Amino acid sequence: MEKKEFEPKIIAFVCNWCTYAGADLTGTSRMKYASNVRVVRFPCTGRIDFMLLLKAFAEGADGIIVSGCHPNDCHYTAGNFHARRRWMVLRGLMDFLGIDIRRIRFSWVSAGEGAKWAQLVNEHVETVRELGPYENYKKAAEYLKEGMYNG
Amino acid sequence: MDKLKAKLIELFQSGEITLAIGYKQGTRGPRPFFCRSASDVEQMIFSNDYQPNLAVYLTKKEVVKDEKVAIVCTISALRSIAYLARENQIGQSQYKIIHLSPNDELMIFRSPWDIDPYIEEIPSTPSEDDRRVIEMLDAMTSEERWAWWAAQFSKCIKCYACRAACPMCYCTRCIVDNNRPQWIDPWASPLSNMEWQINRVMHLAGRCVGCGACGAACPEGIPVHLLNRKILDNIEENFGITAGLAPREGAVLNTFKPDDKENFIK
Amino acid sequence: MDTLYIKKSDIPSWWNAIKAAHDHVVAPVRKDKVVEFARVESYEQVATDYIQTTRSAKEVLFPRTERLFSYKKNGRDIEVQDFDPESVPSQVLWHVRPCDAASLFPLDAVFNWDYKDVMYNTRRERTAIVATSCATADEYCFCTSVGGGAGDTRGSDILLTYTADGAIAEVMTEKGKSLVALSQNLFTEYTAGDKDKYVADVPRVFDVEKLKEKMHGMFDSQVWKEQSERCLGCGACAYVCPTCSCFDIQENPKGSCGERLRCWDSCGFAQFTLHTSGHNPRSTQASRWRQRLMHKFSYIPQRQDSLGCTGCGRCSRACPVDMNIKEHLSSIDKIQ
Amino acid sequence: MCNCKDKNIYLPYMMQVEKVTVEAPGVKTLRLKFKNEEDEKSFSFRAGQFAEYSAIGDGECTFCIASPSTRKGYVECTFRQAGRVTSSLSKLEEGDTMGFRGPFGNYFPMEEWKGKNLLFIAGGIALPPMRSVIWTALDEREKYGDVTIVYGAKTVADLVYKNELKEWEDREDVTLITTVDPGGETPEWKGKVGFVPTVVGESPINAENTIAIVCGPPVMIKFTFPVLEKLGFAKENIYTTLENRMKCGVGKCGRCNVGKMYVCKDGPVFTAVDLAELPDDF
Repeated sequence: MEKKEFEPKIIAFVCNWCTYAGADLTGTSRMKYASNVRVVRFPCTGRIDFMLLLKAFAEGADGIIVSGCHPNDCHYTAGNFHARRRWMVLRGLMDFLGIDIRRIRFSWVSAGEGAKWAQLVNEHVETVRELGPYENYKKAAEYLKEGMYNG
Repeated sequence: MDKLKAKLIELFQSGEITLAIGYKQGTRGPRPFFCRSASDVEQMIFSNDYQPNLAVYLTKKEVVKDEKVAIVCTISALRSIAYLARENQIGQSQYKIIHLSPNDELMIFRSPWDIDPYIEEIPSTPSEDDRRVIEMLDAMTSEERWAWWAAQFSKCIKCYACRAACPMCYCTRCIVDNNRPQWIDPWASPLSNMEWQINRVMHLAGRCVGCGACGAACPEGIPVHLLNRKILDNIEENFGITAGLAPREGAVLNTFKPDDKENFIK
Repeated sequence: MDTLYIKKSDIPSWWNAIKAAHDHVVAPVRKDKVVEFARVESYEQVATDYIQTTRSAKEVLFPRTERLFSYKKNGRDIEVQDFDPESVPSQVLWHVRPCDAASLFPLDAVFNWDYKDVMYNTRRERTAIVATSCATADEYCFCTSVGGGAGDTRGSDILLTYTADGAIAEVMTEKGKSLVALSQNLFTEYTAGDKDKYVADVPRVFDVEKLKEKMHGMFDSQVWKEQSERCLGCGACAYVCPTCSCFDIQENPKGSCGERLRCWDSCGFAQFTLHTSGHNPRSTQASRWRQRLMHKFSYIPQRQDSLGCTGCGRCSRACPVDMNIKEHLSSIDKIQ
Repeated sequence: MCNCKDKNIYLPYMMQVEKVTVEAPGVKTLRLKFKNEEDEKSFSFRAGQFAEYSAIGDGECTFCIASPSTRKGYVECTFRQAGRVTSSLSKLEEGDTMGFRGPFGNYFPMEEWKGKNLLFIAGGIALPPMRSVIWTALDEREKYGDVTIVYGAKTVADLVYKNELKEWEDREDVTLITTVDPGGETPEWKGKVGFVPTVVGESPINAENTIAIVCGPPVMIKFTFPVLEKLGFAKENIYTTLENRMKCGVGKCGRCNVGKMYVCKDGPVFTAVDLAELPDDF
């Protein structure tokens, strides 16, 4: 039997006002794109706490997409500016800890950019497919093998 | 040092203070010293590289309540006080802030705001050893860094000494003390040990003064302060805000500029 | 009790025999700046250049994090999977200090106080302890003040005392005998009776019997506030302590499955006794510091005929603000 | 008393929720049945003992067993929704499964109370621990003298066991005095208005040959004890039950330690004499 290709699990954290609407447009325009993504809708990218990204990996995600309104388009004026700073700081920290930041894709996708969403998802699925399952994180989650943990 | 002691004695004798928080000789190094009378001032010792950061006591009501307090500050403690004042954790003239500069000059700050011009001149820099470890880590592959930190975090026993020693970790209820939701598992485990550190340094991002008290406090010798240092470097590089200088613009993550530049949002 | 002798050059082969006969050998290992207990595969990994490990050996019997049971929800029904004693490996705890071996008394007492703790007891049963006398001690050590000593055999199955070219092996229990039996031919009788000259001299700094009696009436003393003033309220002292056994029970749900865990906790944390209503019986660090010392030196002795301290000094070494317990106890001892 | 030798003492019995009763805003009573018959057969308890109730997936909570020991086949607990576990427990419906560990701790020495008058004093959510004792006494009514119950809550809505209060009120052989804090009364309220200690002081209570059982928030206990002593109660005839934070219930986790006592092993039932000897740490 032919070996099945690895299908990465991707979690997308998106803003309600732009990217979520953009992804909707992708669908209503009948554009085809990879089905590996589970979308989680937020009121704003400013609401996307860094812990959500960590939890997605901990729960078995192989890749993450974070996307919201383009700069100056935030429904709440500045949520995406705050988010951008947070990601700039977080990304450096994650890299320093050896978390594979290639697995996290940040983007701005507006409500009108249905095609961009499809392209973004397809690209990221391919990137993560090449990287393979996120074994390091999965291994770290299996620490109670003997019913105990002492480091 | 003599000037410092003389000043403290004078403050005790005039009744201006009832408590001086400083250092005295401990088992092997310095230890925090709660000096309550002019006659005990003799035991006080000081150097700008002492740990822990004494500013941590200023937000402990149990310690400073009903006292007239003088605090003998290292440069790091001065920075912390400037930040604490900015976050409305300490009052305008609540404490006598005393400092002995590296060239042995006695300085007394009447208010936390007066600290700003002094620390503006002195950026917070990591020790040579810390710099070397950071460079070593930067040169590694991502996989190697993961393995290195995993080995470090495997020693973590979740004692939260890193939190307890930090002057800026003053929350009465920390994120790990809440169980609805329970963001971070309260028991020791590879993921939760790392998640805890990410949370700690992210909540300190732009507020941390780089004193290194967290790393110095770790009983297991995990260099958790390097994570803070990395963020300080990152902030300087991205936003041009130099580590440890007066917090003029507000905490980095509470503020933004429309033209903040990154290269990874595509 | 047998007092035997093994040559230095023979120790590795005995060690290998022990390793082969058990699932794991746990021994002190150097990790950067600290020395910690860990499973070791070869004799060379065992660290020798240290006074004390940062953490105690208690985690071998009372792990940092441990599963009490796991469960699976099926609709409205719940299926539980009990702790399986068979999952506990056989192991030898190699080169613990006498102060760690002595900690088994308070641990045994609390985990068997009326209700028997099957996890602890299973691990205890399957763990043999080869301790080693301390040839050196440091200024934090005070085992002799709390009824122990650098060459004390209590709690050990075998106590090794290293001489210039070998080790005296005091075989204390049946478990110890069976460890020796693995390489019986390597051991000879030892009759010199000069063990003490290879053991560190740890000066006695207070009389623990008097101290216990005195602390009994010291609940309302000012000393707790004075001593705890610099305490930052972290849990380092409790977590490195060989006798601290207070724990938390936590839930680890994963969808419809999950497990209930026990993990270390510390009476030094403000949250330890906090009620849901907001009421906290020990709301100040002074009351928590009092609890730590009173529990060790007054409550445990009164209830469990044991002492909650073995004088290892780990808490003092681990403390970020140098709360030196030996010094604190001595100063309590000196109060008139 | 220990019947769990060498079993995993942290493994709960599985129980089915048989009945859910809403007692007051945020307060519920769950009636639980053992899912395993063997467990049910081997189970017994005495009034005053407590147990660990678990919402599997959220954790355990400590409450006294609220049902009387004279009624077999089920146990009940009454709790106020406050934290993570009680919120999860209050979501349970009839037929759901939950965990139960117990019984733990000591109990009221009801054998010794034969022939004596019983005075129950409870405040707010502290009636449940006492309900077990009250019903145990009423189920064997002939063993005891007068039974008086003084129960107070913040408001009329906060009174729990409303049906049972009615039942006690209607019984000839029980004197029930209910009170609500000033401001907590409704126009229809026929009981007293005032704090429990005050109401106790003003009530016609005879201390002779009487046992007082007091349960309530710390502040209520603190103010009720002196009132009782003034009425002539000896300290050894005043009982209470303490509720400290607990995790294990079996004297190991260290939370409920007060002086040399462990509330989970030496309590939860204490007399005023015991309490006077305890350091002020609870």
